[in-house]
Amino acid sequence: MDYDFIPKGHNRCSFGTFAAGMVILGVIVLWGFYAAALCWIKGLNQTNMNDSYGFALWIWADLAVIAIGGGAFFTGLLRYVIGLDELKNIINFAVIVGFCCYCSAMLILAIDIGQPLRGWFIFWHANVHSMLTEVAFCLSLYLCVLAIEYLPLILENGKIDEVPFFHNLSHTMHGAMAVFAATGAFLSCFHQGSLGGVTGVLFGRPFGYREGIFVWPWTFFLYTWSAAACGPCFTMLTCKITETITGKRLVKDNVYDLLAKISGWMIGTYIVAKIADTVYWATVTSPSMGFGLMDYYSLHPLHHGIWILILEIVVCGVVPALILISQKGRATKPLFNLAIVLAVLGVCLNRWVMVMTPMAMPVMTFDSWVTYFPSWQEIATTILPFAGGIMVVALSYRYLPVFPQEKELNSKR
Amino acid sequence: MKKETEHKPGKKYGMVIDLDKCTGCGSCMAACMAENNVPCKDDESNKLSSITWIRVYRLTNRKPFPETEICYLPRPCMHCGGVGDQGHSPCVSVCPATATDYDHGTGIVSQIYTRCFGCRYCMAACPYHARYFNWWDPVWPGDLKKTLSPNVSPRMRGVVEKCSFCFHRYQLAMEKAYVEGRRDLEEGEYQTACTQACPSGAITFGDLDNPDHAVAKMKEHPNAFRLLERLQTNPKVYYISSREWVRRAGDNYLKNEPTNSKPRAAAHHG
Amino acid sequence: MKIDRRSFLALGLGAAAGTAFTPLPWKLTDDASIWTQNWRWLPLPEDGDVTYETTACTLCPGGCGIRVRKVKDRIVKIEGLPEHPVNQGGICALGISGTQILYGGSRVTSPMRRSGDRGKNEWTRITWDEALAEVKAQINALVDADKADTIACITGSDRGTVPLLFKRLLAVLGSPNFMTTATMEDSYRAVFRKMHGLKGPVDVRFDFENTGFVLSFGSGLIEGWGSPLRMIRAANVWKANKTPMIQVEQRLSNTAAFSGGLLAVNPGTEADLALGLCHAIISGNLHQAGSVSGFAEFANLLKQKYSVDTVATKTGLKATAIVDLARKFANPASRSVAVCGRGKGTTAGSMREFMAVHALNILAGRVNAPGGVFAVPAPDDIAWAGDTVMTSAISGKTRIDEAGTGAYTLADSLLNRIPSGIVEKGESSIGLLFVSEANPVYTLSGTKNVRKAFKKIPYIVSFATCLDDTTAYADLILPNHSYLERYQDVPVRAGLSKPLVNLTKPVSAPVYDTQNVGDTVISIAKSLEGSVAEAFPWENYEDCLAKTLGGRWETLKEKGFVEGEANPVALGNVILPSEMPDIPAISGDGNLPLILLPKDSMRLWGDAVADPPFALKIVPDTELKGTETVVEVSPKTAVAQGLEDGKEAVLTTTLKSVTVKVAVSDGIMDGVVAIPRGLGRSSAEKYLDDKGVNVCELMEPQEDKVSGFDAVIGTRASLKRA
Amino acid sequence: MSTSNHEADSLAPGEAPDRKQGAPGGVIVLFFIVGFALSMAFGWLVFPKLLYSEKNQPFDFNHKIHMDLVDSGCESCHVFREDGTYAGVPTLAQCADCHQDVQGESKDEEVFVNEYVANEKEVPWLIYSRQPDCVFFSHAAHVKMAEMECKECHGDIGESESLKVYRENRITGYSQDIWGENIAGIRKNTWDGMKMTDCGKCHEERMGSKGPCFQCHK
Repeated sequence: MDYDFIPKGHNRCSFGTFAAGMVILGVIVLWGFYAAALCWIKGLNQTNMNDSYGFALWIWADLAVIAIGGGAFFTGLLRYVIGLDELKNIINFAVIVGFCCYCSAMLILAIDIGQPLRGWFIFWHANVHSMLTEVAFCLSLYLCVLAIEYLPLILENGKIDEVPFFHNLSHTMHGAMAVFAATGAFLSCFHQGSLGGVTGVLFGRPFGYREGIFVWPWTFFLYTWSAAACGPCFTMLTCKITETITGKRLVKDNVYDLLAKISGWMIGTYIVAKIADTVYWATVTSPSMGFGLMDYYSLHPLHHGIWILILEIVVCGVVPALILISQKGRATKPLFNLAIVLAVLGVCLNRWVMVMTPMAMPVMTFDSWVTYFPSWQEIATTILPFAGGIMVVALSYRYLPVFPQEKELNSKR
Repeated sequence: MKKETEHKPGKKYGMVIDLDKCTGCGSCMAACMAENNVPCKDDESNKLSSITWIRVYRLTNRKPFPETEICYLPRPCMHCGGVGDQGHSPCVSVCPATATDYDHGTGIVSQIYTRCFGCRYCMAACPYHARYFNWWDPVWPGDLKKTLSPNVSPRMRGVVEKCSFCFHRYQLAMEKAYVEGRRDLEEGEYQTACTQACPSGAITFGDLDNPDHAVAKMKEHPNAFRLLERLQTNPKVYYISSREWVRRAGDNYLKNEPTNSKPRAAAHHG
Repeated sequence: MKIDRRSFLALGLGAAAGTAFTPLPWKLTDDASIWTQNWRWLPLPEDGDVTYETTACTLCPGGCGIRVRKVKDRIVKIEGLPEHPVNQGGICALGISGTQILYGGSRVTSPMRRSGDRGKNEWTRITWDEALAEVKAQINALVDADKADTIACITGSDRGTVPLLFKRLLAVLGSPNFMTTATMEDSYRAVFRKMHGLKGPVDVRFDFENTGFVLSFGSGLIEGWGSPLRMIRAANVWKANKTPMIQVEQRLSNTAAFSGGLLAVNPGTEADLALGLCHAIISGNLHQAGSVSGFAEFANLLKQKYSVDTVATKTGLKATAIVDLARKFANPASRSVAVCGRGKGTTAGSMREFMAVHALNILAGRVNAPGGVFAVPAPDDIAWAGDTVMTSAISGKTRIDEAGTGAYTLADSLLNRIPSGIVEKGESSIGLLFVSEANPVYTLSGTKNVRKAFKKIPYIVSFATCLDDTTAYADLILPNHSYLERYQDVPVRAGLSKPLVNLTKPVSAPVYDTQNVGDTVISIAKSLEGSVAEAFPWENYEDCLAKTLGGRWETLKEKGFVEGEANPVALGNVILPSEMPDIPAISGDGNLPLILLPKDSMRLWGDAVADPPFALKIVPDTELKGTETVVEVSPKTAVAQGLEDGKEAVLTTTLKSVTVKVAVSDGIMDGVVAIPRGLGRSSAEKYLDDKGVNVCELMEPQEDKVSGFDAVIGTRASLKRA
Repeated sequence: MSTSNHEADSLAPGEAPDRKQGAPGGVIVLFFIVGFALSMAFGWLVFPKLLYSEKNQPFDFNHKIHMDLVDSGCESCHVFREDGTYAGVPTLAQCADCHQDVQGESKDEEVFVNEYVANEKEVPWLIYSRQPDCVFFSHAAHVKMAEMECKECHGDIGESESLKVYRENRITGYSQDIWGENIAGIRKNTWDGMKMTDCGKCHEERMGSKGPCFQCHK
């Protein structure tokens, strides 16, 4: 039925199967938009957020998707700026995943603010001292860059390509891709960093506050580094999932291996920096504000015990780093898969701990720690971008030549 | 036309709250709500979404009965000046839309509710929980609308609000002074609603820098302290308590640190 | 010319590009955000001339002066009156919330006739003429049936012209059944009668401003006992002067916390402690000599039953602590005073406790002494022609509550005896009931019985300003102006050191179709014609006020209050008891493991007036959470009963089982459950309606054998995990 | 950015095979221009008309006549209250001081006296310079302290002989005078607009800064 639109020489599932999947995802998306509409029309009272959890599920989801969407800028950087040519085989996919992640982030932000119609004040009445302003500017610019990077791929759809204007546009854009990739990397470094800064500058919140250099707290650099380290893991993870679902091999092992090796070293270096940061914070910064390390982890041991720190740094940091750095680890499929899953979990956990907890963590000695569970509206709107993302990836995979190696890898059979 | 270019040294309005006098009655909270058009929802027992610009906390010495002691501590906005009173208060610096700022003329952290778009970053920044989010549209059913004061604009849902040290009272006092050809206020001309209402007279309000104002002397009391001084937020609300455990509860200390330990002298962010 | 899709695409692109160069998108974006800044469903406070007017607050017996801030004709805020002797500018949360009573959703907006079952709050609006005609018919029917003496009236106070107008109406109709709700002041009066042989109206006053040592037996001195604002100021004077404050209580109430001198005794042993202190004083020969009869017998009683050691065991205190306290208390230089009346003093309490504490004051020479407790004559400055004739006409008649006769000579009014009387008899001895500024269905213990009894009363007329539990049982409501819309003289008791009369003024025009209750009573009387009408010779209530108050009327109108002087009553011979009444302070089933004690919260008002929204909003979540009362228990009790902080539990007494939430607190004795008073109201407005449980529903009343008042201070209970 | 070796890649720009005959480039450009022009016309000419609704004042008022009759200019009727606050538009009581009965021959005065004075009803004037509720504006600070003239913000309404039509923004409910008559927001005179930017501009010029939020917001 949609045969004309499917890239030539590629096998795709039947339109019926595809449409069924799309309908299921579409329903989830609609459910999400219904929840979002409730939030827009009735306000944030639809959530279970409160004055201790003003930063809650959404903000975490926001930071997490941006972190795991970091694969796009970092792979782009490696491919176009550093010149690792093998990565051209995964770069398209990285861009699509990144694009989905950033769209999700923007959507969640649009729901998360109390007065969405005034959202543009962040640009118009910008406060340059605020990390959030920096985030808003870089984030929206980078989303444009991602769109520009994604566009030529869309234009390569056989049907669209028939139009000479689009054909030419696509061609011209290809040429300029390195410039965009560089711009994207630059913007990403900044907004990933400023997202780290969001927590790091909160000098009223000892759990989140970090010292740093100039206007940037250490979290600024840690966030950029961790996104660069774990973003590609998410790209690989989603790629592996796509391979599983489609039952095809899409990217050659040497590409995975290269990206994983780089990720491994990135995670390794990141985790060393993170440990150094944690030690300095626990022994110098925090005590100067009157907090010992265990003060943070003993208030609510079940909810936020020291286990969370160990889980983040050791289990989801050191372990995947070691696996991915070692040749053997990368070569052993289950270990490799475990490592990329752990790395993704690690960066998400880091965002969770760094974004939600500083606000919920009592600072006044007589204040108390409360727990929070999101409302269905929050959950629905958080699932919405994931479902939407899967739709975009599926559509792209079906109709666009995303994987250059697909034909080769699958014609052997 | 007279140009207002002359810059006089700014004032630094602040509060001294004598916790030995506070009974925990909650008048300050009610007076504040009545003064500032703070609405009431059907259910306000969830204190995590209940707007009370000044909130009375109940502190205990955490000893078993009957050695237990309780101290009530009213907490308005601290109107932090930041290091050196340069206006680097935790919340002001983070607001992405410049919807809140530091008034160097009065030392008050001021805000525009209609500018705020509800990102709640300032709430995350404030360790005192002094900022409140309007999760709901305010409602005054029936004739309760008649209780609304025109001096303070009701806030819509989706924005953050907090104690303003009754700034509209400052504005009104200044208007009166202007019409009378003055530019300065007497101590009694500008007082907050909570100060006025307190049955114990536990709250004193005035210019912390003006030696003629009571607060200037009171803040030097040996038992005076501020909340979370070690964070270098530089609050403008001082507390006095004769009880050591209360003063210690005002800040965080490591196990063996003596009360009143200051932060290390390291250069602070910003 | 060939036109295809692409041409239209170009048209669209051109339009889009063109639009970007017009103000349209930018202006719309701006206007959309401005729209959010002026949402039309948000109320816009109207501006106007600002004026201040002074009046008095009547929401509690405290007698504070207030000033209202008006914008045009709206009252936007109530503040304390700086020049008023009671509060000197301060004001409590309830007082501030007065605007929400004036404009609140619980106001009765016109005369109403009941249209549904009692308690259901279903009403039909009627006119004033219809309403007054109905009252007239009811009265006439009883007069014709020679049952005029079954007309009864319940008011919140017996002071000032309005209660006296009611009293007069009853008297001229031939009914002695004028009743008021009993407070700790009535118990003090009973004590003066019992232990000093005083007759007639006598008031208690406390010279707190000159006190040097305060020993409080569970009185919530800063929670609202007496005059709340005066007490807070006095307590601050004590603190400034380092005056010791000893609070005998089972939990760290605001008073206990403020005093820093909590003395935790076992529940219900306060009287024993007082007697133990008496014993210590006598055995230490520290007592003040005076004209005392029955001293030897009293001393013997103490020796036999209340020796320091016995009391130490009973109360859980150390004997040395008791002796030490007694020594300090009895030291003449201490200028000490012992105070009782539980919580806010809105209940009468047990005579055993009042007598024991008063004996302590007597032994220490603290009665009618500077800084101590005084007996003063109640003001009798309201005198109307024919008073004596009417009084003597009804003096022979027996009151329904039997107050002042037989076994009940100490009390003037025993409202608490009415419900049990009606329920026992199975029929109402009251033919027609007036209720004004009182809420007996809510405030009397054993609510279930009270409701049953009120259902049996043939006709109830309520003069309420706001709907409440009692008004829900009325047949007719003749709504009163709120205190901000009416003139009324309000003599203040509340233990003030000087007599004080406040005047409320109509600082707001009537918001609804209501009428000053004074005017309503006068017009009822006038409608009855004959001798009844003649007894009310005034044109209207204002005329009555002007003529009654004489020279003070103008002063009151101008200044808002008049302060007087009162000389103490000569006490004559003191009669110390030879036997203490044996009334268990804790009612209920002894098999239940815990003791339930009501707590008078500083932010919850448990009397006739319910918490308006502001006051309710500041109630901590350790007293009310959602729609459930939160009870306070100690960590040990929680463990023993398997309870968890913040979780639900079932609270059971002999009367009722209710679901509550649990707050575990360090500030309470093991084995005790504290429950806030003031919740569980029905027919208030939506903010408070059906939230929590009324303490009175759980408490079995306990008639005091000496006074006849309800003596219950606590009840046995169990608290189990829900 | 695809790197797939699609066959189209081998084609040079512009050489794309024209499989279907479409409209010629000229037509497309023409359509683009038409679209552009139409939307320009709509945005600049029609949109402002749609945005505002027109409302008439209850009756007309001649400022000029009144100005000639009073001694202390605008402040004769637009008074400061004793507490220093500004009363704004005169109340009925103020006007009725003179206009208890009809004095002149104007129809508008007749309406005023017969409909409002006689019924003791305040005139529901539509106020051109009404600021939203969130704004605090101190006339005392500007007029008394800074000695600014009314005209500087209000223009020459004091010399007008009749009241102009009141235009209300349908979305915001603001008077058109806040944004200014020029839809693009261009100002020629100081009184051409009363938006926050207008206040801010003047404050920056004369005070050195816009001032803190609370200076103008409540």
